[in-house]
Amino acid sequence: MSVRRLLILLVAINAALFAGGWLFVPAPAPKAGAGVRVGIVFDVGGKNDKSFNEQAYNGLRLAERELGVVGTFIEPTEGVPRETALRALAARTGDDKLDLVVGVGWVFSSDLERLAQLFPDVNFAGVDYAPSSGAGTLPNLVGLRFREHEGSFLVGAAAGLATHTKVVGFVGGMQIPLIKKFEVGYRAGVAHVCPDCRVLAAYAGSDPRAFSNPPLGQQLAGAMYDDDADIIYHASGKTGDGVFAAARRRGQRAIGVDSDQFAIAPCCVMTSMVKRVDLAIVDLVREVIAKKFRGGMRELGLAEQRVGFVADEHNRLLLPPAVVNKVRALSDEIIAGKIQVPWQ
Amino acid sequence: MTRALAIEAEVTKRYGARTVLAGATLAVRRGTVHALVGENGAGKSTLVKVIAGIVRGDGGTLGLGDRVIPAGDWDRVRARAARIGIVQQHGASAGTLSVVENAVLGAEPVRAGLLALDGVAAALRAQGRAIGMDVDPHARVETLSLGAAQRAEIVAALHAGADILILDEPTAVLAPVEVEGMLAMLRDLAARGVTIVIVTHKLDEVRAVADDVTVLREGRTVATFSRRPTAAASGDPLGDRPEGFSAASGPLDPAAIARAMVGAELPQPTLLPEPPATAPAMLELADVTVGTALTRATLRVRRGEVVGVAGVDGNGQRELALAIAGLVPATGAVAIGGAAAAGTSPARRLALGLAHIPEDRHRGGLLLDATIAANLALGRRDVTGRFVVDRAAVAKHAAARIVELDIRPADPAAVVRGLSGGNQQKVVVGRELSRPRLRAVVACQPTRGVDLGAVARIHDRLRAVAVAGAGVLVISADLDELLALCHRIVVLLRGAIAGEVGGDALRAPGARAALGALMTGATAA
Amino acid sequence: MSRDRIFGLGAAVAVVALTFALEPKLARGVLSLAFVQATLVTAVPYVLAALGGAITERAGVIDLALEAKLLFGAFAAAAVAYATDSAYLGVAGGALAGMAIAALQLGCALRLGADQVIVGVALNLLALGGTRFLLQALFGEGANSPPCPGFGDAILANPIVWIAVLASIGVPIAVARTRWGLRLRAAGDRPDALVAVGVARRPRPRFAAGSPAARSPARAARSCRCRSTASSPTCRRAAATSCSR
Amino acid sequence: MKRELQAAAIAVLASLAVGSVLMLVVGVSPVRVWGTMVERTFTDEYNLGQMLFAATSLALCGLAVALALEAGLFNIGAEGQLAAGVLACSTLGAALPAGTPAPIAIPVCLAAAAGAGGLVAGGVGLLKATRGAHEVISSIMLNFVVAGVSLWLGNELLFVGGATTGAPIAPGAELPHLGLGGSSVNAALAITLAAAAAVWWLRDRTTWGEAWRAVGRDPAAARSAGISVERVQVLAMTASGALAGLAAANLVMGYKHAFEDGLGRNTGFLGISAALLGRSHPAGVIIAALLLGFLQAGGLAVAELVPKELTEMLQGVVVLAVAASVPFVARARARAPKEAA
Repeated sequence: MSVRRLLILLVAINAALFAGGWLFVPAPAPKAGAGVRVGIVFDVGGKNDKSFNEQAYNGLRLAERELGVVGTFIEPTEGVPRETALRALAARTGDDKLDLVVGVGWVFSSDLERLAQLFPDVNFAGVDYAPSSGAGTLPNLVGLRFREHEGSFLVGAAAGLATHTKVVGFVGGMQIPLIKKFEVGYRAGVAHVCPDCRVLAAYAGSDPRAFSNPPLGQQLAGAMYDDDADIIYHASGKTGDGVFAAARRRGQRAIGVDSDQFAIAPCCVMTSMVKRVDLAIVDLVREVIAKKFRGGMRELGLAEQRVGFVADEHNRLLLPPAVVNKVRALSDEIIAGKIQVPWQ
Repeated sequence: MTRALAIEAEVTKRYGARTVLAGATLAVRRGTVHALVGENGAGKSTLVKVIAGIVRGDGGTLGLGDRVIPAGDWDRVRARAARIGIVQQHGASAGTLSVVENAVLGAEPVRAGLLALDGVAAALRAQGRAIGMDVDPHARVETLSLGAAQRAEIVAALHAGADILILDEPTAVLAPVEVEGMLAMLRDLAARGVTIVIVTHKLDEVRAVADDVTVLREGRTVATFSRRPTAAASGDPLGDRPEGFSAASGPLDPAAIARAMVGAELPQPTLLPEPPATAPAMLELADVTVGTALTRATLRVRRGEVVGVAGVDGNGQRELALAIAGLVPATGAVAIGGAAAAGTSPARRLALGLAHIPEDRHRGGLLLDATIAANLALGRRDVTGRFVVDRAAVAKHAAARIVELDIRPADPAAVVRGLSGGNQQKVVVGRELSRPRLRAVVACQPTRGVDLGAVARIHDRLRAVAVAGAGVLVISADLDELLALCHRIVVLLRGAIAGEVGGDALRAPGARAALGALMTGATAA
Repeated sequence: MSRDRIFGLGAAVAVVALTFALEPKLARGVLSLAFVQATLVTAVPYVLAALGGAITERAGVIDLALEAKLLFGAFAAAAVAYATDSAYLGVAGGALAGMAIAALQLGCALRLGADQVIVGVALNLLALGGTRFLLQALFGEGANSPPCPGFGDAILANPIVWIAVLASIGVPIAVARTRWGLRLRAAGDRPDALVAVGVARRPRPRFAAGSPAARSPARAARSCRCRSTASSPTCRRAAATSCSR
Repeated sequence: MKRELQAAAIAVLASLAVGSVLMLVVGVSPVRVWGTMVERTFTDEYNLGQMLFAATSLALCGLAVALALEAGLFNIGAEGQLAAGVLACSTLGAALPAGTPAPIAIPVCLAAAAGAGGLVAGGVGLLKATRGAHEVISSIMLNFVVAGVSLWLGNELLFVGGATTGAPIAPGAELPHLGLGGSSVNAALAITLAAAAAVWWLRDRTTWGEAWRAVGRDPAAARSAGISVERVQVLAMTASGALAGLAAANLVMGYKHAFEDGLGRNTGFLGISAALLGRSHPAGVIIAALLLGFLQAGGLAVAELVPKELTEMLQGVVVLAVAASVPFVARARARAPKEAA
C-alpha cells in the first residue's frame, strides 16, 4: 500500500468514526440540580480501591442522593501532576463552578495549600491532609485527619484479648508515617490489655504498589501465622486481600481496615477498624450548604464517631461479647481522655 | 533430453539505484569446474547467489537443466530441491550452533521427536578426513577460526550431496596444503559428474582447477575462456550463447584473464630493498604468550622491514596480532618504536605509533552502518581534533584516503555496509596506514577476500609505510602475498614460532616447499 | 568466569549466612515446608515468564512485552474463568490472550518492521491502561475482576505449578534437542542461514526469525495464569496491577 | 523531512482512529472528546503550562535514555536516577541556609541533582565496564534500591509533620515560574532546552559523541581503533544519569520546593518512550516529550468525559503507531520508484 493510499484510508476511517459519534451518541444532558457542586480528585488507587478512595466516593454518592448536590470527580493517572487535576476542578467557572473540591490522600497536601491561596472563593478539603511545615491554616481549606491510632488501639485491644498464642501481627502497606500511625496505635492497644503479648509487624513495600500486592500480603501474613500469630491486623489496602487469604488457609483470624471488610472473608475477619471518610465528606457538604464552612484542621476520632471498630451480628461468632464489652469500655476511656493513645 | 549445459543464466539485479548485475551471463557445462572471476564489486557473488536462490534477481532468466525460469521466481527452496549447494563467502553458519547442527539445518534427522545427530556427525568427520579437511562436528562455529568454519561449511555442503556446487571464495581462508587438497577434491567431484562453480580471485587456482572461466566486470560478462579452445568448433555449448552475449573468448591464459578482469595490465610488484641489519627495531616481541593459543612468541621487525607471518589459519596468528594491539590479555614484552608497551591500553599503543589492520573487517574493523568518512576518522584524534570534531579536517582526510586507495564509491558519505569487500578493506587500510608517525604496522590478513586491483593498492600502501620508516608485520594465510611483500617470513605452528625463512632462501625455488613443511610441522628449520 | 561464579556464589552464601546469624528466626522459617511451598508458588510466574522470554531471546526477538502478556493474560484468565465458571478455560483464555499480544507484537515488529524494543515498551504501556479499561468496561471496576474459580490452595494439586515444572524441564530439551529448537536457535543467530538452507522461503531474514518466534511468546503467555491462580486461591487477584515492573 | 511528516501523519491518524473507537465503546462522541482535549489544552494557559511542565521532566529523562542508547546502553533506570536526583537536590536544598542567594543555591542544587543521578548511573556503567554486568538488569535493580533508600531516609530523617514531605528548600534555590496561568512550568524548561542542545552538540560535534556512537555500533571496532570502550560506557552512563537526575530540578526546585516521596514516579519509564519515539535524536525527544505531555495534560482535561484508562492506553497506542509507521513509510518510499518504472 502506498503512503498516499494509507493516508486517505485513515482520514476516511476517522471521518466515519467522528460522524458516527456525532450522529449516534447523544450529547450528555447537563446535570440537573440547582444544589451545591462538589468535585473530588482521587489518589492513584482510583475510586474503586475498596479503601478510603472508595469510602470518599461513597460519601459523594451519599451526598448526591441525600443532599441533592451535583458531584464530579477525576482519577489522575500515576505520574500526572495531581495538582493539575485539582486545579482543573478548582478553575471551573460559571455554571460549572464548584463549591467544594476534595483531594483524597495525603499526597494532595501541598497542592491543596497552593490552590486554596490561588482560588480564595472555592472551598477545599483534604482527606488525610498533613500541613506542610510553615504553612498556616487557610480560611477555605479544611484538613481532615483521622485519629486512626484510636481505632487501631481498639482493634489492638480486641486482638490482645482474643489471642490464644499471645502473638498477634500487623501488616502495613507502604511504610509511611500515615500507616505507621496504625501500627503504633495497634501496638499500644495490644500492650494495654496484654503486656506480655508480642506484636509482629511487616510492611509490604516502599511505593504505592505496596497497597495493591495481595500475593505479598499473603506471604507476609503466612509467615506471621507460622510464627504463632493467630490474629493479624492489616492497613494495606488491597494487599490485605492476601492477608485474608492466608487467614482463610490457616483457619486463623484477621482484622480489616477502613471499611467493614467482613464480607471479603466471613470465616476470618474478626472485626474491622473503620474510618468513615464517607460521613466526613457528607458532613463537609452539609457545612457548605449551610454556608458554615470554616477552614482549619479537623481531627476526627472516636469522640466524633468517625473511627471505630465493628461489632455487629455478622462477626458475633468471631468476636466474643466479653471482648466487645471490654473494648467499648476502653473506647469510653479514650473519649474521656483517661487513655492517651500514642501515634508516633 | 538432458542438455549439456547445467546452468545457463542471464541475470539483472539492482540494489536501489545501483545496478549490480546488468544482464551478466553464465553458461556452465555439466560435470565441469567453472571459475567465475572478476574484481570485487563485479557482481560475482550476487550472480551465484541469484543462481542459488538466496538473492532474487530483478530480471533475466535461469536455465537449469531443461528448465528455464524467470530469475525473479527462483528462491532457495526451489534451488535446494534442484540440488544446488552453495558455500558462501562469509559463511552462512549460525555461530551459536555446532558444525553438525548447521549441517543438518533444514533437513534434520529426527528420532522419537528428538534430533539424531550422531550419524551425521560421523559422516561429516569421515567426509572431512576423505578430502583432508578435519572438522570437529560438535564444535560451536563461533569458537572456530574463519578458516575452520569455512572448512566445515565446505564439508557440510559436500555431505549434503549437491549436483551443482557453488563455492564463493572457498580458498580465501585456507592454508596452502588445504587449498591443494580442496582443488584436487573439486576435480575429483567434477569427474564424478558434479558441476562446480567456483568464485575466486586467484588465477593460479583458476589455472589449476578450472575447465572454463567466465570473467565479470561491472555486472557484465566481459570474457569467457575455456581449457578446450576448439570446443566451439566441435559444438561446444558455450557457442550456444544467449542473446547479447558478446564476450571475448579464448584459452586459459592467466595474463589474458587478468587483463579481462581489470581491463588493463597489472603492474608488476617491485620488491623493496632489505633494510640494513643495524636498522633500529620498530616492533619487538619477547616471550609473548596468550593463554594456550600463543606461546612465547619472540619477534623483531626493523625499520623499513616487512616481516611475514605464515601458518595454517588458527595457529595463533589472530592472537599474535591482538596481543600486539593490546586487545587480549598477554604476558611477555612488547615494544613499539623502542618504547615498552606491554600492559598498556590499545589507545596508548596506537599513540606510540602502531597501526593495526584487524583480521576480520566485519568483526572489529569497521562500523558497518557509519559512513566512509566516519570510519576513516574512527578513533583518529589527530584528524578529528581532541574534543570538538574538526569537520573540515575529517572531510579532507576522507577525500585524501579515497583518492589514495581508489575507494569506490568515491563518496565520503556512503555507508560502509553497502561497499564491496575490497572497498571496505581499503577503508580499514586507509584509516590505519594514514596514522601519523607510524613506527609499527600489524596487518592481519590485509587482502582476504579482496580483488586483484585492491590487493595491488593495499600492497603498495604497505610497502610505502615500510619505505617511510615503519616496521611492518604481515600476517596472512596467502603465501603468495607474503612472498610478494616480505623480507622474511616466520611460520606459526600450534601457537609457537616454528621457524623462519629469509634472505636468499626466500627467493630460492625451494622456499615455498620449505615454508609449507614448516607450516605442517614436517620439519623444523 | 568460573572464578567470578565462585566469588558470586560465595558472596551470596555469606550474605545469607550473615542474615541468618543476625536473625535466627529467619533460618527456622526458611527450613519450613511452608516456606518451600511459598517459594514454589512465588516462583511459578517468574519461571513461566522467564522461559517464554528465553525462547524468544534464542529466536532473536527481544521480548520486552512479557509484562503486557502477563497483564492481558491475567485479565483474560480471570474474565474467562468468571464467564465460564471453569478455571481450566481461564487458563486457556490466558494463554490465548498472551498469544494475541504476541501476534500484535509480531505484526508490528516483523511485518511492519517496527523496532522490537519500541513495540515492547508500547505494548506494556498499552497493557497497563488496556487491562484496566477492559475491567472497567466489562465489570464496571478498574482494579479487580469479580471472584472467579481457581485451583485452590494445595500446591501439588495446582496444574499450573506442574506446568511450570514440566516446562522448566521440557523447554531446555526442546530448544537443545528438537528440530523446532534447532531452527529457533538458527533463526536467532543467523536468520539468513535459514534462508540459505531453504527453511525460510523468502530471503527476508526477519521473517525467518519470526516464524519460530511466533509460537514462543505464547509460552510466555502461560505465565499469565500464575499470578491469577497459582499465587492466590482465586482469580480475584487477577488484578491488572498484580505485576511488578 | 517529508518522510518524517508522512510517518507522523499516519501515526497521528491511526492513533486518532483507535482512540475514537475506544471512545465509541464507552459511549462518548469522539469529536467532543478530541475537541475538548485540544481546546482545553491549548486555549487555557494553565493547561498549556502543565503540558510543558510534564514535558520538561519527560524530555530530560528521554534525553538521558537517548544519550545512553547512542553508546549502545539501554538505561532503563532513569526512574531511579531521577529519584536519586530528587533526594539529593531536595536534601541539599533544605540544608542550605535560608538566605543563600540564587546564583549560589541554584547551581549547587542543580549539581546535586545531576551528580546524584550520575553517580547511580555511573555505578551501573562501572559494573558493566569492569564486571560485564548487564546494564538493564543492574539499572532496573537500582531503581528499587534508590526507591527504598529514599523512603527509608524519608521515614528516618526527612518527613516532617506526619506527611511524606520534607522540609522546604532554601528560597534561593527555587526556580522562577514562567507564569502561564499559575501553572507549574518553570525555568527548568530553559535548562532542558539547553541540555537538549548540549546533547545534540556532544553527540554530533565532538569526539566524545563519535566515540560513544562507535561503541554503540560496534564495541570491537571501537576498541581496536583505540577507543576505551569501558571509559565510554562509564562516561555515557554517568552523563545519562546526570540528565535524568536533572529532572529533579523541574520537580523539586521548580515545583514542590521540598522532598516528597514518589515525586516524579513513572517519569523515568515514560522517558524511555520519549527517547524511543524521538528516535534518540535530541530534537525528536523534545517533540516526543511534548506529545506525551499533551496526552497527560489533555487526558486530565477530559477526565470527566472518558475514563482515565483510555488516555493511559492512548500513550501506548501512539508509541506503537509511530514505531510502525516510520518503517512503513520508509519501505513504501523505497518501493515507490520501482512501481513507477
